[in-house]
Amino acid sequence: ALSASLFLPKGLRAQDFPTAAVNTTGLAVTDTEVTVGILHSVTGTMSISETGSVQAEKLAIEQINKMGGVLGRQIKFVQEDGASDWPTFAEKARKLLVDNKVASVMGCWTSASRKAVLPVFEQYNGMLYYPTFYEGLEQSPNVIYTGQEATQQIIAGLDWVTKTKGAKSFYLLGSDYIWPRTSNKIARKHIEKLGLEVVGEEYYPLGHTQFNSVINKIKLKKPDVIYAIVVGGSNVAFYKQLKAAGIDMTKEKPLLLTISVTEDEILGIGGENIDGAYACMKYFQSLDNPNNVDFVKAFKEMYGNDIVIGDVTQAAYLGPWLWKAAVEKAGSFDIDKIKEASPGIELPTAPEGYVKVHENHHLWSKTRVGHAQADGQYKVVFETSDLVEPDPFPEGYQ
Amino acid sequence: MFADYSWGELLSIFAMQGFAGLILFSVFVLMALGLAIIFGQMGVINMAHGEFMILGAYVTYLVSRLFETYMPALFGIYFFIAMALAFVVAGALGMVVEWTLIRRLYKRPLDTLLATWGLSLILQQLFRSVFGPREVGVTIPQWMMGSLPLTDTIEVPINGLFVMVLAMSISAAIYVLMFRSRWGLQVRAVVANRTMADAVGINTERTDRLTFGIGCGVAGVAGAAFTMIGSTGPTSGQLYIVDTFLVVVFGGAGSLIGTIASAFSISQAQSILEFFLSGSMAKVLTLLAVVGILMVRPQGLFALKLRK
Amino acid sequence: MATGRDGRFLNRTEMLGAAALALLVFVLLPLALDPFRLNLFGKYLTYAFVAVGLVLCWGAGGILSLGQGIFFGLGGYALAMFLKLEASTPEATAIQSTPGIPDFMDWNQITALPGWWQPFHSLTFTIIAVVAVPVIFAFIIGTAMFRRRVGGVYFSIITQAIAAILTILIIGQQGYTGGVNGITDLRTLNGWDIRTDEAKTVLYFVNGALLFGCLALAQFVRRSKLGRILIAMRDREDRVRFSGYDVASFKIFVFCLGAAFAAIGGAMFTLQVGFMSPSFVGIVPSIEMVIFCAVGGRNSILGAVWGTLLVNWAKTTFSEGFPELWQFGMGALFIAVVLVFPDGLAGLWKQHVEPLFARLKPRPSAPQPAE
Amino acid sequence: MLDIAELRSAYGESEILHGMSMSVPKGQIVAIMGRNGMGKTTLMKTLMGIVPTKSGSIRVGDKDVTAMKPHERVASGIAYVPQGRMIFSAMTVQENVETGLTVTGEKTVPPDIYELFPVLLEMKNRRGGNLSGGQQQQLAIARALASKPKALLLDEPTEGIQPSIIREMARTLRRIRDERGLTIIVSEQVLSFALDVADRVMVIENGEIVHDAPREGIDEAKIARFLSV
Amino acid sequence: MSAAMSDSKDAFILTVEDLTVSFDGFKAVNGLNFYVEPNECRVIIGPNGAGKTTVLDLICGRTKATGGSVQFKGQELLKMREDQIVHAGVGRKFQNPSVYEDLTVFENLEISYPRGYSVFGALAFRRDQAVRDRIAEIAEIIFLQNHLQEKAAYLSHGQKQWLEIGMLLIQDPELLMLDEPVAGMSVAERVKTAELLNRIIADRSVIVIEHDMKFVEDIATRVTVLHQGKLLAEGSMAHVQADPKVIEVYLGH
Ligand SMILES: Nc1ncnc2c1ncn2[C@@H]1O[C@H](COP(=O)(O)OP(=O)(O)OP(=O)(O)O)[C@@H](O)[C@H]1O
Ligand SMILES: Nc1ncnc2c1ncn2[C@@H]1O[C@H](COP(=O)(O)OP(=O)(O)OP(=O)(O)O)[C@@H](O)[C@H]1O
Ligand SMILES: NC(N)=O
Ligand SMILES: [Mg+2]
Ligand SMILES: [Mg+2]
Repeated sequence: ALSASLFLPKGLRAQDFPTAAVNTTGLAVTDTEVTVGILHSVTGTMSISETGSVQAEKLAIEQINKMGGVLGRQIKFVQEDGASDWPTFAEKARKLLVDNKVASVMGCWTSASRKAVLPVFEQYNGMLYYPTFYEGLEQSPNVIYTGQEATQQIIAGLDWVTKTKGAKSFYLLGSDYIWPRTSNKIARKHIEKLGLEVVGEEYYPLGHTQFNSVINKIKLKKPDVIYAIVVGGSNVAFYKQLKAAGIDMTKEKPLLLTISVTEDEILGIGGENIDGAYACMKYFQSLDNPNNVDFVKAFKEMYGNDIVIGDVTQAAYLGPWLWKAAVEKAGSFDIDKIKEASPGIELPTAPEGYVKVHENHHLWSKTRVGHAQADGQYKVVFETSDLVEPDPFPEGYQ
Repeated sequence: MFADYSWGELLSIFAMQGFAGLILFSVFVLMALGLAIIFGQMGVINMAHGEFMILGAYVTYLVSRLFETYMPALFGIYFFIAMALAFVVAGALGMVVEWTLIRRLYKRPLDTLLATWGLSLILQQLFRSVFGPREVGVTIPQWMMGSLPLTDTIEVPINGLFVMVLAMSISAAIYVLMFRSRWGLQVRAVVANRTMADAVGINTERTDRLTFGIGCGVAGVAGAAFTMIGSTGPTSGQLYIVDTFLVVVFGGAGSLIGTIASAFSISQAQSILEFFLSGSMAKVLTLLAVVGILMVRPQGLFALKLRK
Repeated sequence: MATGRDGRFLNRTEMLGAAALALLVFVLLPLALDPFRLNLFGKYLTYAFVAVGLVLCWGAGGILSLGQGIFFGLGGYALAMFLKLEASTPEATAIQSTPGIPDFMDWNQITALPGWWQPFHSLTFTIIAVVAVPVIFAFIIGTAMFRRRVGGVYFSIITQAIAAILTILIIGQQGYTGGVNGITDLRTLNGWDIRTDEAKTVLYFVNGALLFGCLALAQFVRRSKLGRILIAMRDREDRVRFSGYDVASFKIFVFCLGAAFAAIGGAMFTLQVGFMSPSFVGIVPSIEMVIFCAVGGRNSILGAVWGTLLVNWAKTTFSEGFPELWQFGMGALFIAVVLVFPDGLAGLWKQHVEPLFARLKPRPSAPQPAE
Repeated sequence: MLDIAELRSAYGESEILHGMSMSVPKGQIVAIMGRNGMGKTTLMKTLMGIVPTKSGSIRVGDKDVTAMKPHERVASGIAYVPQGRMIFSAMTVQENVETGLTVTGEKTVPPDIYELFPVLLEMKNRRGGNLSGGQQQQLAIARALASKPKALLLDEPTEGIQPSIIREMARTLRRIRDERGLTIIVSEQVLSFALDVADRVMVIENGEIVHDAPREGIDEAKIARFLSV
Repeated sequence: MSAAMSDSKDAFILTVEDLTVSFDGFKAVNGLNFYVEPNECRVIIGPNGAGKTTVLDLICGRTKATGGSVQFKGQELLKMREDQIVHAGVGRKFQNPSVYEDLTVFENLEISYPRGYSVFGALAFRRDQAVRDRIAEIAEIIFLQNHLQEKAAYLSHGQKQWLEIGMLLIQDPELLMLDEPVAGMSVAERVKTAELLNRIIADRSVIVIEHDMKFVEDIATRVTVLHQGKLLAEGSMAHVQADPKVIEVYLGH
């Protein structure tokens, strides 16, 4: 890679950017290398979800390095385990920023872990690339949110089911924490705005595995749409029990719309158990565009053919690229300059298609509806024509 | 909370929830039976019980993949083979663990808690290293999917029915084994007084090993059954452990009938409450009731009356 | 174990052990570590409060609580509530739909501060609540259980269930508690920024001083007749009863004392880490705290502190070095402790270090217990 | 029947039996007497394999049992009634007796055992732990007899037993011996019972046999002197 | 017995009337009456399973009675908690020696010293001269004056029995109840124990359960014979020993 950089065009070679000039704040940047952090759970319950993110981030870093790195410097990473425990995330975040002086961190999955590290990033002025779809109500100068905030993900999907499927009544359910609750709050407001009806709303503790009661309630209420935001291992139980209870999602009613089941979760649920459900998010592995074809190919080359790629994994992949773009735009690794440079950055090569960083540090992105197939993949049945503007503090939905 | 429903609806709610409770009951029974032997009889506080269940689940996963790949024609019956294998594998590991670890701790029951906690960490990491951190999906044979409609609102899921039958047969088998067989007599004697049991002619080491192995084996079978309704990941086992201990303790640690009665009352309470309250509150109330009753009856629902 | 046979407050080895610990905590660590690492050790030391309480309850009294996280959490939450209110000034929260209330309440559509949060505007009230709330809770649990003569494993499992209940409640009532996220983004204590390195260093020393206070209190209890009654109770509860003691009230007392220690630890945790979350209330942390105590040696007050430091330091080191494999190391450590060193570090010290001293008696050198 | 040669055993560092030898022929009842702490129980436990043998040998008939585990010794024909009874308290009286059947393979308790101790038949479904002290003692003997031993070890069996039963026990033990050709070793503090039951009396002191005499023409005063002080 | 009945009840330190306990229908003690006078040594004998231990359990609050009354100096014991019964002046020794093995003889006695019964009392308790003197005094009585600093675990069986008696003595109870105190003791120890008991009877009442007739003879002022939870006979040792019913069910021919 080093010899390759000799032939790089001017403007991409390390010698064109003296370290003293591009790193005025003592970050871990040398003449040849720059260190970033990867902070996800590789142990504990969340490792199920976060593994994909780690893989995607490593892939992006490798690809960037192959292309000559960032400002001619190879990216080195320090990986820490958040161990599915929020205080550990905070501790490791401090370690990365204070001890390792990393130039940026790709990390976190749950909102709880993000909330735990947020003050750390703000205090030590670090840069976090956070990949998960989340509840919004947050906008930190030290975070770039590469997943969708709640309104982006939710509203287009609801509009789609009401328009094309004629849905009139909804049953909301989810795991009991802030993201599902906030998302359902937005969904409820939107449903009521449309003049339609919410016939039930339920939450279950994380890790809950018995959904027979709520399934019974659903049967009794006969909603048009089951709007499900169950996360993690509970999903497996939920969809298996739904199927066993005779709710056939391949039929028109009730229809199931989820914003929490990516291809990763289907791996555990089993394609046959979720066949026919709809998911609303910005990325599906089956997206048919050249960027994505290359991405999926590279991903499988690195991690094997059996691997699947979900929405968050793709968003995590964007992290290193967006950071690279920001550094190059700023011509510096300094955090303050990156913060300033980030809004307006465009990434035409994203697997999900063209994206752009908003003033509010979230991404403009398209929202899509996928139809789950028995083979564990989603078929894209709808996509917004334009990029949806991120709106973390949505008027009228709070 | 009843006002929202008509009488007819209420009736079918209770029927449906009662049935859902029965499935939950079977789940609890399956979880607790192995522990009723290991903890209730042997007094070993096995914090790795959940991991033994998950081991059974992973075995089932492997067998299902094997059948899918090499014997798709026989896929309908793979589950029975998986269950048997889950029993053998979990039981064998149990025996190894007893031999290397547990047998040194019979005089220090509280220490078994710490040692098995360490064991559970190791097993979790082992699962993660071997099977990856993601959940694995077990394909359920076609005949176990779907449900039998009883009325237009009440449907009986076939896998639930299967779990129920399984739970009942294993309970019966264990009951006979523990209380109607010579072997059970020996187990109880060993548990009561290891030295004395040896001195009346019982091979206590073999008995201990087998007992622990059978308890773990039953956990493995439970894990196999859970693949039909729950998730299989490296840390899934932890979800069950508190509930499982509570079921055993609530029943009265030494009593198998107690375990079953306790599983029944907890599951029914939770199931009915869940319909009218949020899932979290139902769980809180059920647990509170259990704790409350245990304070009034510290020895559990069914306890032996023995003079001190 | 040492039960004041000679009537002195500390015997020779205990004195050496305490001096060694003080040297480590107040001199060596602050000199050797950068503020970040020092803060980490400060965090570990907050768990030591719990472990010391467990030595009294479990080691001496035979009461194994698997729910100490309850008290650690309650203490921590009480202080976090105060700090959160202080951080939620109308100016700081202007962006919210209801400014002036904690952010998580706003996210959960709560529009006014709930009544039971109001007193936490007062620091005095909060400081009292940090200890009083967990102690009252422990008193209620203890009274209900020990008066009914719930003991042994039953007690352990019931405390575990209560920890589970409390966790579910905190998570379920997120509008009032912050849910899974916990109470985050705490900034100042009466205007003093607790996030700076200097503040963290000061807090570290305050924490250390409080810990030594608790150690002294624990030692006083053990040296007293009450300490001997605890040991007697652990071995022959019936005999104690028939010697005229109301056994339950003694158990309730140590349980409450253990809860108070845990609560102080929790509050110091909140201050040093800057947030509190339900992941400290539940079963897993509660069991881990028992393990700290066991690794140190369940009968040794100082051992509990050493054990806590060792396990946490090992956990951090393993997990930094081998993020994907560190659980093997931890699991093996616990098993090793149970099988090979049933009396933990304190046992090792007694077996291997003390005889050394005995031989070197004329001029005892600086002690360096296993760490 | 029971031959002990140069038997040494110890609890950890402290040796209790210092090379004890004795030989008890088939059908003989030996009373081992001695003050508290002189090693009677230790001898029984060593014979049973509960306390490890440091050196020396133990033979039952022509079988060397020195290296055997306790349950293997039971299978070789030794049975043990420990001091303090140690019945399985959560199990019923009948189940307690049945544990003794492990080595014989029998399915049901032979009726002659209940004939010896009718109170046990009466209480066969009661939990062992609920019996009175004396009842438990009878149960412990019945449990030992259930394994059809060749040699029976009884450690202070009269402790806590009412006088009439003690007297009867002496008769019973002799009868069992007569009927089954059993070798019996019984440890005892009380001379009168020892004289009632035994064919031969030994006195143990500090882990060594200091007196060994057949009952006929025994010097009671001399034994009493060993037992007092 | 009839003589005792005719006295006013105040003359008795312990009055047991119509005492009954049933375990799942089995009446272990069945309508039992008996009376203990001050400064007497009452021995209870009776067949194994007669209910002797159960009677002591009922008096000291270890087992809850089904019916009847137990009055100690006019106080109803059946309604009191174990520790309250102790405070009222009733001490109980168990059948198996029950001492704190992890503590020294001194500490065993100290714990039983009747001061600092409450939690805070125990915290404030100081080992002053009065305590030391009293412990020394008791240790002498129970033949353990040279073993004060020994761990109780290392005592012989008989010494543990004595220690437990000492732990009761230090509380200075008015009624002392001993369940088979010489079981497992050597002949010599039995003699010493009898001597010990005779010495302490001087200023208190004692109830002893025992099967060793020689020992009973040495200590008893009066003997009560229980059978199947009921009173079978009562009187002097000689009287009871001659009773054909007692011979039939207990002593043997
Ligand atoms: N587990 C043990 N560990 C160490 N020493 C022991 C142990 N058990 C007994 N001893 C010691 O061994 C010696 C012999 O004890 P043993 O029990 O054999 O005596 P004994 O003759 O049966 O007395 P007793 O008449 O009281 O039953 C005693 O000094 C006793 O203290
Ligand atoms: N908890 C119980 N459940 C059932 N039966 C019991 C219980 N406690 C005692 N018994 C029965 O009550 C009777 C009296 O027992 P107790 O122990 O009082 O006898 P005892 O007179 O002390 O006999 P010993 O002289 O053998 O010690 C016995 O038959 C016993 O089996
Ligand atoms: N942000 C989430 N999905 O927790
Ligand atoms: Mg003995
Ligand atoms: Mg008795």
